[in-house]
Amino acid sequence: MSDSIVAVICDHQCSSKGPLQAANLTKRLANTTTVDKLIVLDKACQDPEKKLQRVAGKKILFAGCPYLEESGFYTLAAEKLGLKPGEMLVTDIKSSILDLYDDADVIEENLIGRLESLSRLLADSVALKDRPVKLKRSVLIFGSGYSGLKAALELSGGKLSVDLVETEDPPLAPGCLAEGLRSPNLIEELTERVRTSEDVAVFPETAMGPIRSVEQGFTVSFNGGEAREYGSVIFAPERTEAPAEEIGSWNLTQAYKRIHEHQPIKGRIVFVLDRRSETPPEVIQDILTAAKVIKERTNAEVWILLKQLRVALPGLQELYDLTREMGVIFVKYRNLRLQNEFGDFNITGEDPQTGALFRISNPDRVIIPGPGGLGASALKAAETLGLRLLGEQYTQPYSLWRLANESNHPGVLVCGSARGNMDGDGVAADAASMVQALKARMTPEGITPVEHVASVDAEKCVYCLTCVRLCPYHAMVKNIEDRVAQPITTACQGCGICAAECPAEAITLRNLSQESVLAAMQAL
Amino acid sequence: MADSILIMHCKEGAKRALARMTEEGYKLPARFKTFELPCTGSVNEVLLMENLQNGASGVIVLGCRKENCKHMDGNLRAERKVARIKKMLSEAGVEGRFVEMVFAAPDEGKRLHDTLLRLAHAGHSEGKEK
Amino acid sequence: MSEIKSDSNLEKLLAKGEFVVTGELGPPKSVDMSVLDGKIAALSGAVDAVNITDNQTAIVRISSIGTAFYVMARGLEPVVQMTCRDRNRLAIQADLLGAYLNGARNLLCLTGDHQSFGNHPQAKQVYDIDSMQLIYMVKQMRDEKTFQCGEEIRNNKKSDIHEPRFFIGAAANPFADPLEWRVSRLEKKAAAGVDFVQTQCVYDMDCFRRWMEDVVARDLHKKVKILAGITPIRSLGMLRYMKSSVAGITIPDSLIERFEKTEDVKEEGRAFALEQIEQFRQMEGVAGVHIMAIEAEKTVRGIVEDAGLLPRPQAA
Amino acid sequence: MIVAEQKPITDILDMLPEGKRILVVGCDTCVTVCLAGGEKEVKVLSAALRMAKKQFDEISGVSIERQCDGEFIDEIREQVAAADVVLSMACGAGVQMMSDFFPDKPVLPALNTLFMGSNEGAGYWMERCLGCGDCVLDLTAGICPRTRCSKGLMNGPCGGSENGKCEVDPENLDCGWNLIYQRLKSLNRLDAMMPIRPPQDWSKSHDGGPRKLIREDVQL
Repeated sequence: MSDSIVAVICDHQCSSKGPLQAANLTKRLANTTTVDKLIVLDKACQDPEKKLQRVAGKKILFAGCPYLEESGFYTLAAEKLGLKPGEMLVTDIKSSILDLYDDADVIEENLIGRLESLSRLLADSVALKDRPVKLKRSVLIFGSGYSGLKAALELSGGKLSVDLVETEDPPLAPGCLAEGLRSPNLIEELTERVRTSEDVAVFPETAMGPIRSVEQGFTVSFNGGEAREYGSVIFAPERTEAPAEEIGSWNLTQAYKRIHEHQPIKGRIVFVLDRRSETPPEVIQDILTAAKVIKERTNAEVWILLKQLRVALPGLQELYDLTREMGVIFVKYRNLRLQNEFGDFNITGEDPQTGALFRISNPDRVIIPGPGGLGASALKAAETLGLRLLGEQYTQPYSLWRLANESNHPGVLVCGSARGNMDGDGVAADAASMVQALKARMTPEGITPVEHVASVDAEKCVYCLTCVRLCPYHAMVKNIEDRVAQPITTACQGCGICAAECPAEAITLRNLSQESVLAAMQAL
Repeated sequence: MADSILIMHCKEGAKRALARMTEEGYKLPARFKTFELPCTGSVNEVLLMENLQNGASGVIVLGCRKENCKHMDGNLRAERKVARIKKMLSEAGVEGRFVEMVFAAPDEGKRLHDTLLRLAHAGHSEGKEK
Repeated sequence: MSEIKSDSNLEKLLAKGEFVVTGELGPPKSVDMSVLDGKIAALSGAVDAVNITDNQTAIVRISSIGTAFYVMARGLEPVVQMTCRDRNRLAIQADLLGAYLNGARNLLCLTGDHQSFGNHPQAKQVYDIDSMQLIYMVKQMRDEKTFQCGEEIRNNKKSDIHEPRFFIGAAANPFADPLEWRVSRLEKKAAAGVDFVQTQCVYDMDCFRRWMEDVVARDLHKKVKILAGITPIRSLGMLRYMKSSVAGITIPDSLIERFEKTEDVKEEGRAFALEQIEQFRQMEGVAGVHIMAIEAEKTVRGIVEDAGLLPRPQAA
Repeated sequence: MIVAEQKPITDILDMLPEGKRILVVGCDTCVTVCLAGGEKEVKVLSAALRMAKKQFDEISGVSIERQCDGEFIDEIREQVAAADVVLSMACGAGVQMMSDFFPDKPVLPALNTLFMGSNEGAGYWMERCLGCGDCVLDLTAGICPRTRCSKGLMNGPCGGSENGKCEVDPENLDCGWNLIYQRLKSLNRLDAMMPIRPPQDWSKSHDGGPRKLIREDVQL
């Protein structure tokens, strides 16, 4: 691979601003130093394979609109040209250039600045040659809900074998899984595939023997049999209220605590009661009382969303009437969706009686009662493996890596799916993204470090442990022998917090060193 | 670089917020430059100061909405560093240069645009008045 | 009857087995004699001796020793207070010699409130020695007739020894943490050589009684005369403030309830103080009371009188 | 470790003479570890000085292993020669050592040196030792009463101990003597509370000019 850099940009023929002019750009780029050649592709998104033939053998800086990424142009390029991370860089120039600035001159100038800047980064970067860290070939999954089943199927069938543990006994019995999922056929199909899979074994929790931590993994024996050795564990816990913190949710205890401590509660308070007949009257009484107290003491608008539940249970009629008179809003719902896609949090649903749609935007608090969390055996496993259970802090699919990494067991993952703030389809979508994140890194070959993995310059490191204390993934550890900090490369997520905090400037992110970043910023 | 305003943004929520801003048709003047980092938690005082020193009239660190940082609290770390530098610049009587922290969610195109323009304007006029 | 160690009236009364009453006088922040005279008039004849505070709560006031001389000249026996916050061992010993020279006989050895509470929080604290070491040092001066460094208290090798002979007091707080250590701390002070202690003002009678039982069980009351502290409650606000903000004072909820119910808080406060005195007199090992009515010195005589403790006995 | 914090930049600017060439010197040991005066901080402070309203001729920066060891100071003689004023980001010991080495140059402190202490977690340091020269930790369950008690009592706790906290700051400050008591108790050594500890020999402390330690076995 030559060190020279080719910038490949799309001419944006499709843009209303008019296409980029290759001649102008080339002229302007002549003054810069790092880009050797500029190739402007005529409508790069059309017939990409043919166009790629023109750009082989060099580091390439691609610039095009987001559609190129969506259409797989870059993946194709990497594959066709054999480019590894560090040998190519992609920048989205529709959003940042064409639409950002008004006139052609400015666009061109900024585009050149950007190409110059990023080419500096690319010039300094190195291709990734990391070998994946090998793991034990077996995976243990706790929970046979949607995400548990999906993860089992996705991971098995290759070189990995999967054991699945379920609290319900017998496991995989119909009706006990993925309650609320609106595609029962899907879950039945998944269950059937797991049941018939040769690579997935299913055990009830009661069959589990003690968990023992061993190097690079742990062992479990089932029914007193031989100890099976695992490199990875996946937790797919049942419905839990904890992750709902992300949208500002409380459980009842928290709500009571705030009320008791006279903490201000304002805005809209929404109670979601989506469980059915098994919801005990005490819980309903609790919610009605909480609603009453909040209403009495605050200016909050209080909503109680009910599914099939009859509130007017014997003995609660009076309380129900009272809260209704106080202005608490009761809505029965169907198709409830809790969405937090873009910072705005919306609750939408449909009234089953009238068919009317309702929408609550950005409620101050959502209170979701209900049990949940990891089962006893999963908790035991987590404890044995030294996992810190942070519950509600694991709010995003990819951040679930964090828990795994905190154990310093490179193969331990946590996959939480059934999140209390979502309806069935939300659960499925969430689980799917989780499984994708999981699959992307946990291949039969092992785990590969991320591109921007941190590295420590042992000469500069003063062993102050700032990075060890601050890494959100606990991916920085003490190297006792050499007395320096050392990253666990499979756990590092390349966020750069350690590098920013290092007082001795001893930490560098691969392909993103502070010097190259500064140089690139300068070139803008 | 001279007189430019550098926006250091993360490649997660903040990047999507910028994209949404342009999709919604809000444009930024040419002096704004953007630079993508893995997380605003990777911004430190050196990065802020070196850019100002090299002539940028302002540096805006654009992070994800609070509590939504992929890396737990990278955006909050950036916020504190920005605050420290802000104090330092003001106490040192530095003129015509500013640092600011902005949080944006991917659905806040207009708000982000307004905020960036307002900051640029305020930072600029503040520098001139002195 | 124990041997008399000093020339103190207070010591003699205690030695006779009288139930003594001591008071407290906070020197003013200026050299306004009229304030002092008023306080002296209020306390004269009502108490056996009066504590003169030493830069109380770390606020600069007329010095304890200076005020003591003034008080003495007007016929009231002072208990000089000495804190470790403001003086090192040289200054303390020199001041004690001076105090003794002018007739002071009672000394209360204290650690002293931290300077951050007062009006010169920027001052450098001294704490060269602590209250325990101060007690031991004063005892050493009296009984060993040597300075802290071991040198004899005389002008030269040929001259006679003339040592200051103080009746040594200290504070005791039965309510501070760790609670179970508090009697041991008294024991430690006894071992250091303290002759009498005045306790932190008592509101939690049960807690105090338990502490006293432990003191008696260890025979400490025979080595150290114990004066129970009383601060009459004058307002509900004062009670609540002490509960929430003053370290080392416990106030039971029942007491607050009692004062919340009452209409005349001051009268109830007087009544409670009288009840306390009555109970202290019945309690084994309590040798007297120490009434701390700072800035309310006028109320003391009435309380002492209604408690049937007037007139005060004479030592001789 | 020695813990220090940067002086307010207003103070630093006040002490620096206008129009001169300033060399900012960091120290790679204690003050780097406590995030006050390492290589990174040298860069940040230098940049601030370059941009400050007060003008200087030139600001340059360098960081050395330890400013309290002459051999390391020797390494930057040339840079110092090219500057008018040295701004040291070391602790007080480093600043003075630099002054000794460069008698003709003003050496100014950029930090306030605070204490000898421990790192209790990210961004949190606490004083643990006064350097009194007369260690009693064997008697006090490994908790220093002179440092941890706000009055430095040797026979505590005083009457201001409540709920395990010191009355000086009941929110944030543990009562040092309560810590000692509880620890002695858990070690089953409460008897160590009883002896009256004599007044300290302060002559071993900072009480007569700088203390010196001379090891003749090493000197030869």
